[in-house]
Parts: sequence; C-alpha cells; structure tokens
Amino acid sequence: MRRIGVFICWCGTNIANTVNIEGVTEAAGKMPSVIYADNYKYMCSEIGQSMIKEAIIKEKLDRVVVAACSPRMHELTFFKTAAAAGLNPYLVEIANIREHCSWVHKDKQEATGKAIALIRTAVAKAARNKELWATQIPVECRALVIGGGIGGIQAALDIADAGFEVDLVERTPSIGGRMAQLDKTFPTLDCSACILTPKMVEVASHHNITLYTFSEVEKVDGFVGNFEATIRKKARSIDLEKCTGCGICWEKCPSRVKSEFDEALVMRKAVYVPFPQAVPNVPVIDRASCRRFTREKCGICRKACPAGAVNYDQEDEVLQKKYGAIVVATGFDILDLDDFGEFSYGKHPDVLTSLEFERLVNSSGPTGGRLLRPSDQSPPKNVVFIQCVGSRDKSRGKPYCSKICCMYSAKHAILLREKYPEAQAYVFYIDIRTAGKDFEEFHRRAVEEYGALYLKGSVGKVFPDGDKLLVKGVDSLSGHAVEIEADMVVLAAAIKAKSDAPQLARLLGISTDTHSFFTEAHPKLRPVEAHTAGIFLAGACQGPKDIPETVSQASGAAAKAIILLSKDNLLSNPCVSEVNESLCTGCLSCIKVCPYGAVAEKTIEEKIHGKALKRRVAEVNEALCQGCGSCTVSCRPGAVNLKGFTNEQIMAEVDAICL
Amino acid sequence: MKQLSEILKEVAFGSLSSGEAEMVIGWQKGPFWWQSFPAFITDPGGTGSLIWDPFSVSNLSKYLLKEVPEKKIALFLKGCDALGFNQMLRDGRVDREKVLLFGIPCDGLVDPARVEAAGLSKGLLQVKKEQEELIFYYKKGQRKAPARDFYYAKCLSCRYPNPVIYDQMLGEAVPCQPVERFADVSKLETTPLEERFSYWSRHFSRCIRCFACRNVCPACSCRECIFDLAEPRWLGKANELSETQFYHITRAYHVAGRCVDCGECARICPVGIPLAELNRKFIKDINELYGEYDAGADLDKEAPLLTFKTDDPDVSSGS
Amino acid sequence: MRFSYYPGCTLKTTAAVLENSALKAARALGIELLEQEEWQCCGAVFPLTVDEIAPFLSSVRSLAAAKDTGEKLVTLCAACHHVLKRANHVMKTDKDVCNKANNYLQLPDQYRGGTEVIHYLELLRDELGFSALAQKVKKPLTGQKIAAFYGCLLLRPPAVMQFDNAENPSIMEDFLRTLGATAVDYPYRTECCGVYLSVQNEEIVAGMVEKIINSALRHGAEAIVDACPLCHYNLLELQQKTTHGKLTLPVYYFTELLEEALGLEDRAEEKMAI
Amino acid sequence: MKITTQSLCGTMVKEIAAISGENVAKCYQCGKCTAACPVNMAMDILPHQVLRFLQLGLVEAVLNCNTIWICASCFTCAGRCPRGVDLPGVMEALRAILLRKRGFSRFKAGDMPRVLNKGMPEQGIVSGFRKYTK
Repeated sequence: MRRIGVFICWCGTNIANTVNIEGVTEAAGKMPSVIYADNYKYMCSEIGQSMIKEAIIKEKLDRVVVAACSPRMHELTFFKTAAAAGLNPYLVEIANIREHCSWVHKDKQEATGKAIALIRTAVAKAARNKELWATQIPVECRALVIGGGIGGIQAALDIADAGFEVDLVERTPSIGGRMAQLDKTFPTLDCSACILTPKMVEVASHHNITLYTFSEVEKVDGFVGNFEATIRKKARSIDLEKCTGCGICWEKCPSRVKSEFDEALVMRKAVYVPFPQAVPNVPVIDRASCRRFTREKCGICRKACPAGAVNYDQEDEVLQKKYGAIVVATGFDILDLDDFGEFSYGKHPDVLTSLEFERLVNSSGPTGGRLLRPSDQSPPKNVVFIQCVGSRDKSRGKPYCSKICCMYSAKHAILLREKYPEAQAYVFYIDIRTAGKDFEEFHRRAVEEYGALYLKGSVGKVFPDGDKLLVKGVDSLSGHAVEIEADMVVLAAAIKAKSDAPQLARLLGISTDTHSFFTEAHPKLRPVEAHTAGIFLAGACQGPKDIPETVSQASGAAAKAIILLSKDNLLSNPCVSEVNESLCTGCLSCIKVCPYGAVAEKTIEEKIHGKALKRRVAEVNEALCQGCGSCTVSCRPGAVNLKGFTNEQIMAEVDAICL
Repeated sequence: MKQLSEILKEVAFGSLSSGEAEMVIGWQKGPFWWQSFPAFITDPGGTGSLIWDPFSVSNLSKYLLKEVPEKKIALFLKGCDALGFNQMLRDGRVDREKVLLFGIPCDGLVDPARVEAAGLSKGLLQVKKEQEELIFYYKKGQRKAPARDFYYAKCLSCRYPNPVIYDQMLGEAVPCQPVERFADVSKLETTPLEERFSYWSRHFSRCIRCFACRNVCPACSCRECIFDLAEPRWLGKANELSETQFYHITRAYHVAGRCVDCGECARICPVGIPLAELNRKFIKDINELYGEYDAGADLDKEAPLLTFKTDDPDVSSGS
Repeated sequence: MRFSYYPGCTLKTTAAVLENSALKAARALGIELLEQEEWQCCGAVFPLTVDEIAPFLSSVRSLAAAKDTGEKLVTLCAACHHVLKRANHVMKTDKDVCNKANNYLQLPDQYRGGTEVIHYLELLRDELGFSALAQKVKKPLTGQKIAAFYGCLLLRPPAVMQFDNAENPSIMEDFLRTLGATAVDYPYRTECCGVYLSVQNEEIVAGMVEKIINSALRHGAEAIVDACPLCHYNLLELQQKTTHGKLTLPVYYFTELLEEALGLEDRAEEKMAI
Repeated sequence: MKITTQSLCGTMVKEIAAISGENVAKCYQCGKCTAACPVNMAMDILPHQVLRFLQLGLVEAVLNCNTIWICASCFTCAGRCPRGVDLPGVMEALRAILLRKRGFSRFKAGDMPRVLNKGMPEQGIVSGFRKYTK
C-alpha cells in the first residue's frame, strides 16, 4: 500500500475562484492510497513547500501529488521540495488544475468535478511512479560554428573569447558572408567592409579559433556535449602555407566565369579570391571551370606562381572532430524571380535585385562604386525601387515579411542621391516597416533630406522601351495609376532559407518550418536554441534578420554554448525510453520513427527450447533519447517504455479518468 | 506435364533426403473432403502424404515462429502466403537464410461453404481441380462445375496469385484477374455513422475472444501479444462489448500498414466477423493518404506508417 | 495519335480559318482529332460566380463524353479551352459543385474531373513534340520576323491553366522557331487585347490594340500570330480602325503559319499585300 | 463618412461574399491589381479601391461605378495578387447583383444587329451577352 499525499494549491484566486478547494481536498483524501490531503493559498511559496516537506517526513509519504499550475511552471520547484525531504523527485506528480481547469472553465461545479478527476488521474499515476536517477555525461569542451557570415563570426569570437576552442566551418573560399557583399549598413551608413574586416581578421588570428574555409560539414553524430562531426576540407589546389596572396595566378588565368560574390554582374577567373579583403587571402582553383581540370590542358598558374603554391594534385581532406556544442549560422538566399516575369528581371539588364544594386554601389564592386547601368554603363537618373517582390506574397512567393527590405531600400535611395545629386529615387511600397532603433528616423531622412518619392502601391509591369524601362504602377493614396520612365529598376526580392537548409537540418537532427528556416525551441523563451539539445541558431537561417539582430542572436547563441561548455558534466534527463528485451520482437519500427537517432539494433543471445539462439532487439541510447515517446507508440508489443511515462502509468491515468 | 501435387512431393523428398532441410511444412489430407491440414514432416519417407488441392488454404509460414530450426525448414508458399512471409521478414521475425521456399502459383481456393450452399456436399468424397473446373466425386459418379464459382471471396480479389518471393517456383505462373476489393468498404463508408457503429457492434458482439484472427495473422507476430500481458492489462477479462471492440480496433491498428490483405482473419473467424473489411478500410485510407502501398509486395519500398522524415515540414509551435 | 476534339461555335463560323487550317495540319501530322458528337456551346466565358451550377453544365457534358472515350480532349479556341479547363478544375477540386452537377446531369457514370483538357498548342508541344514537328516542316518560314500574341485566356489564372510561365511564356515562340521563323520578343505579348469590351466600348479596346501593335512593330515584327478568335478580331479590325484602314501588321492564326510551313497552303498573297 | 458595425457586415456584403466565394478581408491594399489592370484608365473607381470600398461596407458606391462593366475578366490582377484574391470573381458578383436583382441590362436585343454587322465573332457576342445581361 502506497502512502500518497495530495497538496492542492489555490493559486491565490486563480484556482480558488473557480474550483471548490475544500470539496476537492475532501475528495482527494478519499482516493485510494491517499493518506494525506491538504491545501494552501500558494503551494509554490516557502510556506507551501514547507508544508509538503513536513508532511513527507511526518506522514512518511512515499508519493506526492501537487494539484496546481502547469508542470512547465513549477514541476522543478516541487521536485526540489521533495528531494529536500529525502524523496526521489520522480515520485512527485503534478495535476494541472489551473491551465487545464480553472483558467478554461467558468462553471464552479463542473470545474470542481474536473479538478477532482485530474487529481484522481495523477494519484493513479503517482502510485506507479518509480524512483529515477539522472546520470552524468561528460562534455567535450569545444564548439563547432557552421557558417562564416557575420553571425558565425560573432558567435565564434564570443565563444573563443570565453576561453573555449572553436572550429568555424565556411563553405565558400572566404568568411564574410552576405555582409561582405554590402556597401553601407543602415541606419548609420557605416561602411560594411570597414566594420566587418577587423572581425574577419580577428577570427583568423584568434588563438582559440581554427578556421576551415572551402569546407563543409558532412555528418554529425552524437548528442549534446558529445557531438562528432565529419568535416570535408575541399581541395583548394593551393597550398595555404606557401601562398603569399600576390595575385599573379589569377592575373594570368585564362578561364573566366561569373562571379558569385558580385552576383554574376562580372566575371572572375577560375583561380580566384572572391573579394580583396577575403580571409584567408588565399585563392582557390574552381575545378569545375579550370582548364587544367576540364580539358587537361593549361597549367599557367602553376608556372606563374613565384611561391610554388599551386598544387593540382591536392585532395579533399576529411576530418573527424568532437564538439560539445554546435552553432548554426548558415544565412539566407534570395528568392528566385522566375515566377515574377512582369518585372522583366533577367530579360533586361537594368532590372536588378537589391543585392546586385548593392554590388553596383560598392567601391569594390564591378563599377568601382560608380553605379552605372549594366546595359550601357551610363549613370541612371531615375531609379525605381520595388518593395515586397515575393515577400508577403502567399501566391507566388513567401507569405512572410523579409524584414530588411524597407530599410535597405531607404539606404539605396540615400546612396543614389549621394552618388548623383540629380538622380531621383522612386520607392513603391505596401507598408513601411521601420521597427528598429533609429530606423524610422533613417527612413524619414531618405524622404525629407534625400528627396526619395515614396509611392504606396505596387508595380503592375515593367515594359522595356528602348533604353528606358516604362514602369506602370499605382499610387493608391492619390488613387491614380502612374507611369514612370526609369533608367533602372531595383527589386527587393524576398529572403528565403538556403535551398539546402533541409539537408543540413536532417544532418543535425534539428527541425525546419514550412519555409525551411530552422525552428527555435520556443519562439519567445528559447529563441536561440534548436529543438535538439546542444545545437544553437544564429542569424537569418532561423528567419529574416538584419545585422544588429543577427549579431545579438549570435552572441545569445554563443552565451548558451558557453554555458554548456563551461560544465564538466551534464545531467541526463532520466525520462528516457527503455526496451524490455523479452517482449521486443525485433521489428525495429522504433528505429524508423525516432527523430533523434537514439534507437539502435543489437543482437542478444538467449536460450529457447534448450538451444542458444541469437536474436535482434532494439536498444535505446539514453544520452541521445529526448523522451519524445515516438518509439513507444510505434511499439506494438509494448516493449518500449518511456520511463516516467510508462504504458502502465498512462493506462492507469486513462482508467482513472474513464472508469 | 506433371501434376503440381506430384512435383510438391518430389521437392519435399529431395530437400529432406539431401539434408538441405530438416523439416518440410506442407499440407496433408484430413478425413473429410474439405480438410487439408498443415503437415510437419522430418522423414523423407513421410513426404508421400503431402498434397496440394483446392483446400490447401492455411498459410504455413506462420509456423516458422514456433519452430526453432538448426537447419533449414522447407515450406510451400502461395501468392498470399508469400506476402505474409515477406512481412514477417520485414518485421525481423523469420530468418531468410533458414528457410527454403517453394512457390506455388494459385488462382484461387475453394470455400467449402459455397460447395455446401450449392447443394453439392451430400455424399461428397473428394474434390479435384482440373483446369478451370472442379470435379466432385461421389460414391456413384461425379459432377463438374466452374471452379471460380466456388472460390473464397478473398481469392476473387487476389492481386498476387504468384508468389513474390521463393527459392524455387513450382508450376507455371497463373494470370491475375482481380475484382475490385474496396467495394464493400466504399459502400460502408457512405452509410451514416450510427449505422456503421451498430453494424460493427452487431458483429463484435458475437466475438468469443478465441483470438484465432490474431493467431492466424502473418502481421501479428509479436513474441507476446499485448492482450496476453498481465501488466498492464490492456483487455479486461469480463466479456464487455466495449472491451471486445477495443480489442478488434487495436488489432486493426496494430496491423495497419502491415496487413497483406490475405483475408485469413475473416476466413478463420468461427463466428463470421468480417475483419478483413476493417483491415481494408485502413489499407484504402493509407493508399489515399500516402500513395499506393502493398504490404509484403516490395521489401525495398518504405512503409508509410513507419517513416520519419526530418524534411517533412513541421508546423511551427506558434505562440 | 487519337484525341477527342471540341471545336466550339466560333470555329464553325467566323473563325473557320482557324479550324480548317488546324484540322488540315493535324491530318498531315498524323494526328486524329475526333470531333465530339453533340457538343454544346461552352458558354464563351467561365462563370465566376460560385453560387450557381447551371453555367458549368454544358462543359461538364463534353468533359464527361470525352472521359467515356478515354481520350484527352483537345481544344483550339482559346475561350473554349479556358472554360473547359477551368470547369474541369472545379469538378476535380470542389466536391460540392461536383456533386450538384452530377445530381443534375444524371450521367450514366459520375464525372469527377477525370478528363485531361489540352490545347492544340500543348498537343504539338507535349504529345507530338516540337522536335518531331520540326522534321515535318517542308517550307520553313526562314527570315520571317513574327510576334506571338498570347492574350489572357490561355495563360490566366496561372494556377488553374498551367499552360506555361504566365508572365514569361515561351510556347508560341518555341512554336514559331520550330517552323523556322524568327520569334520577336516584345513586352505586350501577354497583355489583354480588350476581349468582349469591343462589343460596347470599342474605343477602349482600340487603345489597347494600338499599344500591342506598336510595341510589336517597334521590336521589328512583320506579322503577329494569335490563338483566339476574339484576339484575332480585335487585333485585326480595331487595328484597321485606329490606322484608318491601313493594316500595318498582318494578323494570323498560329495554325495558318503551321499549314504554310507544312507545305499545305500558302498564306493568301492578297492578305500579305494588305 | 460614418462607419458602423451594421455597415461593415450588411446583408449585401455577405451576398457578395456568397456569390463570389471570396473574402475581401484578404486584400491588404497593395494596389497590384490596379497597377496590373490594362483598362484602369477607363475606370472611375480603381480595382484596389473597389476592394477597399467593400472592406468598408460601401456596397452601393461600387454598384454604381463603371469599373465593374469595364473589367474585362482578363485575370491579370488575380494572377499577380500576392494575397490570392479573386478580384474578377468579386467584379462578377457585383455585376450579378445588378443583373439578377435589379433588372439591369447593359446589352439589349436591339444591340445585336449592330454587333453582328461588324463581323464580331460569336465568342465575343456570347461573352458580352453573358457579362452584360441576365
């Protein structure tokens, strides 16, 4: 016979106003195995907790049920209370009579009945609760940061400054990411490169950071505190140690391909450094376009290199490394505009995306910052900026707001006037969103000081007309359809998740939303953590973000990683699945449904009819298991049980409600 | 051309006498015309009693769960049996290396009830099948009738008359001419909810909890069925209709996505509960929701209810 | 290759040229188009109201009849194509309308959108294939600069019509290039010609046609082709109206060019002379 | 102008929703429809304003405008609308109310010979007839 104590909380008036506390206490006292029932105004307070402790000791309680608010709120509080009185915390059960009862019901009599049923359920389960013990898992004190844009850079620097080793893996030949492509940054008009480059250099020189550029994470195994990653360092074909970055190789290289960094507005060579401030400032040979590799001829760069750094035989290097925490900062892409033919993007060279415009105004860009029309290299006089191209568009684009376009378009309008005082910017917008520090002021400056004409409305179609672009739109405030003869049209194309984000999510065992952005563990309270423990998110890979927001989130993610790495050991959650081998039939359905890869196959030997037989069964890795319970519902013979939520306990709860 | 039943005896004899198999599971005739029982033969001399006739309906592979072989067990598989065998293979309940499979093409088996209903059973001694016809033997004389008229309903909708897995195929493949198998389910789906509930309640109220439906099922291959567990006790001992319903619905859920539609549960039921209809409703739903899937037909194809994909878009948790 | 074929009223009268040339070309290409028996007028416009089913019914009859033959249903007139394709989409996706239509029509078999409706151009592109068509060209239209005019009905609404990229289509240009002609790209090729507004507001349509014709001319077109009798009427008649009788840009049905390239008939010389 | 709960959800507003199957609240007034409309120059109320008036419950204003008769159902707006609003359907609903309930007819039998004489194709005549007459 168990000795169960039930403690009913009033939660001030939150519960007491809707639930008859005295009635519930009396009913609880009569439930099977309940030998003690009491109530108090605030069970979570010092006095309330003392009541529980005293009763555990005095009444020799071996199980405790607290009927109060959601376990999310105070389960840990009452676990500690029980532990302080010498009771294993997992012998405590919470009946949620606030969120599940008093807050959602009005009728006192009915709510009281429901509260009693919820307590009866908790009592039935508590009677079957067993002592559970957390185990200790050692932590590998090193972090992996995936993505070398401003988010990854910031996270890496913060973790490294805290004294932990960091490996920063970047897919392209240089770190810097999108921010390196930008000219100025809003709302201060700082030169993007000027504030980014020092950070890039700091990453390269930091004694705690190992930089892997032109590298990709191929595989991640393990779990929080003990990840094991496989990193492929793609062959650069250039010896990092020998190269001095003199530039002779790319001067001499005869192959030309479109530059990714310059948004394909100009050509680069097959051996190249993506941009002058690249870190490391060492070229790579793009084997897909290099004549040496495509046609087995050429070899000019090797001949020309004074340092003998060119090595065509270099091979990919595959590394296995262990990490305690992972920060994902893989950034974003721009929406493909194939479905938006009305803007003539791709059909007319003077219709650009904002990122292309950014390159054209950038002093390190294709026009040396002079901003010339791609069609005829002339300065544009009338530039039409179109907002929300694919953003807030559930039909052809993305339903969400891309968040940064309002601000960068205001910036572009300002930069246009600064380059050409005679030029006129027109901005078609649906709504202006400037909810950031100094953002609204910046936008107003674009209008009032820089004379940008904002038109609330959309553009129906851009008609290329000779060397002009006839823009047909509407100014909805005046109620007139308008036509503007433009020299250049700039489209604020929507931000989207990286096209391979779902693959990375699968590799890491984290989840994505319907738009393939990585999902955070809680939209408000855990915004920098992924659902999988030990993996943190920074920047636009989690949703559209500007630079200040990305940097803040990166520092937040870094802080979370530091908290994790600064522990020698982690306490495991004891509510994990276990396999009853005698019931397990070895169908391994549990392996297929486990989102965390926590179940594996193993072979056991047993005697049947006097013969030793080998048989396959499932086995749970307790460190990987997150206690989601998917395996238990897939298990037909009921061989897999989630500790703390066993089939037996849940059946007892169902019976307590139904019978 | 040799009769299939002769070939069957030969291969059984061969595999036992060569030592390739230590046991052959086949069928042998019982005292009555409609009885063809499973036979477990370890002595090559005993293979003469093996038969293949229109009543060899039992799926022999289910016995593999009970027999723990040291050497191989040889057994005979019809098309439907092969699907069941494959499903047991997928569930990890049989060892492919430990079985020798002889495939038998089968265009249908005879339902004794139909013979009886046609008034042909009185004084009947033996039934043989020749081409498309059945020959009914009596003390005096014989009668003939088209075989298809006497087939089990489940055979008429069979889509896999030829085994999809075997080591050796006995006889020529037979053509497949299935009738629509979801007609009954579709009809039931259109009846009002209360009517459907009373339809099933009526059937389940007859259940005597013999668990034959479970025991015969190739998808029910657990070492210990949850309904046999003492703790937790999923099924109360008292004969309550609601509990019986719970058993049948749980059984259907447990075989969902794994049921090979062999129809054995319904055939074996001593009180005539149309259990296959319940299974087919699940099959139909799965086909509609996840695309066509035939359990047991293709081991490489992903099972729809046992696939977790991290690239499935999750619905974000909201606020 | 055998298909059910739905002509529509206009093809039997004012747009007989379109049908005759299309059928002739089909025969030459070995495509069998079986005209549906007892077809009825599609209604010319797709009913945009969702509270009545009567306007759908004649389309559903034709769709159901095609399903009985098991063949794809080929259309030629852009309006008929639009109406049949959309009606079919409704039958496929709107259970309520579908049930009502079936109840009303009392067809021997329920119709639930099983027929595939394809336009003659889609037939050439997807069933025959432009490369196969190219091999049958006997008299390539080499050197002829021709502007394609798509109009609205084949392209929009894109989600239902699924004809081509609605904002940047290429099927007609690909068709022209297959025949050996030079396809002229111009920004007005997917604009609206004014459709039935010419019944009452001719001046509006004239203005729209003028923009289309001028744009095509400025981009070097020597002729314009279309696939819709009403586009054809507007482009031809209202062009003449704005230019006071002088036709600056000849207008053809795409099938007329097909017929010529297959060596079946020359475009009437006098027509060129206008 | 006074806006009240009654005017916002009047029976006419509901009727338009029922006939068109469209929810005008989906529109966020970006103006894409107007910007895309090839006949906007001939309209007295612009397409996005039609939706705005309906959002405000001002049904009579849009029933009395020429816009609904100028709309050519070319579907350019619907094809580009970021919210997926079927504006041609709304226009048709407004026409339907006038044609069905108020005995309105823009195309009369007497107009027929004039149109026929022009060589107008049947497709055009039937279309016009269907759009302008009950």
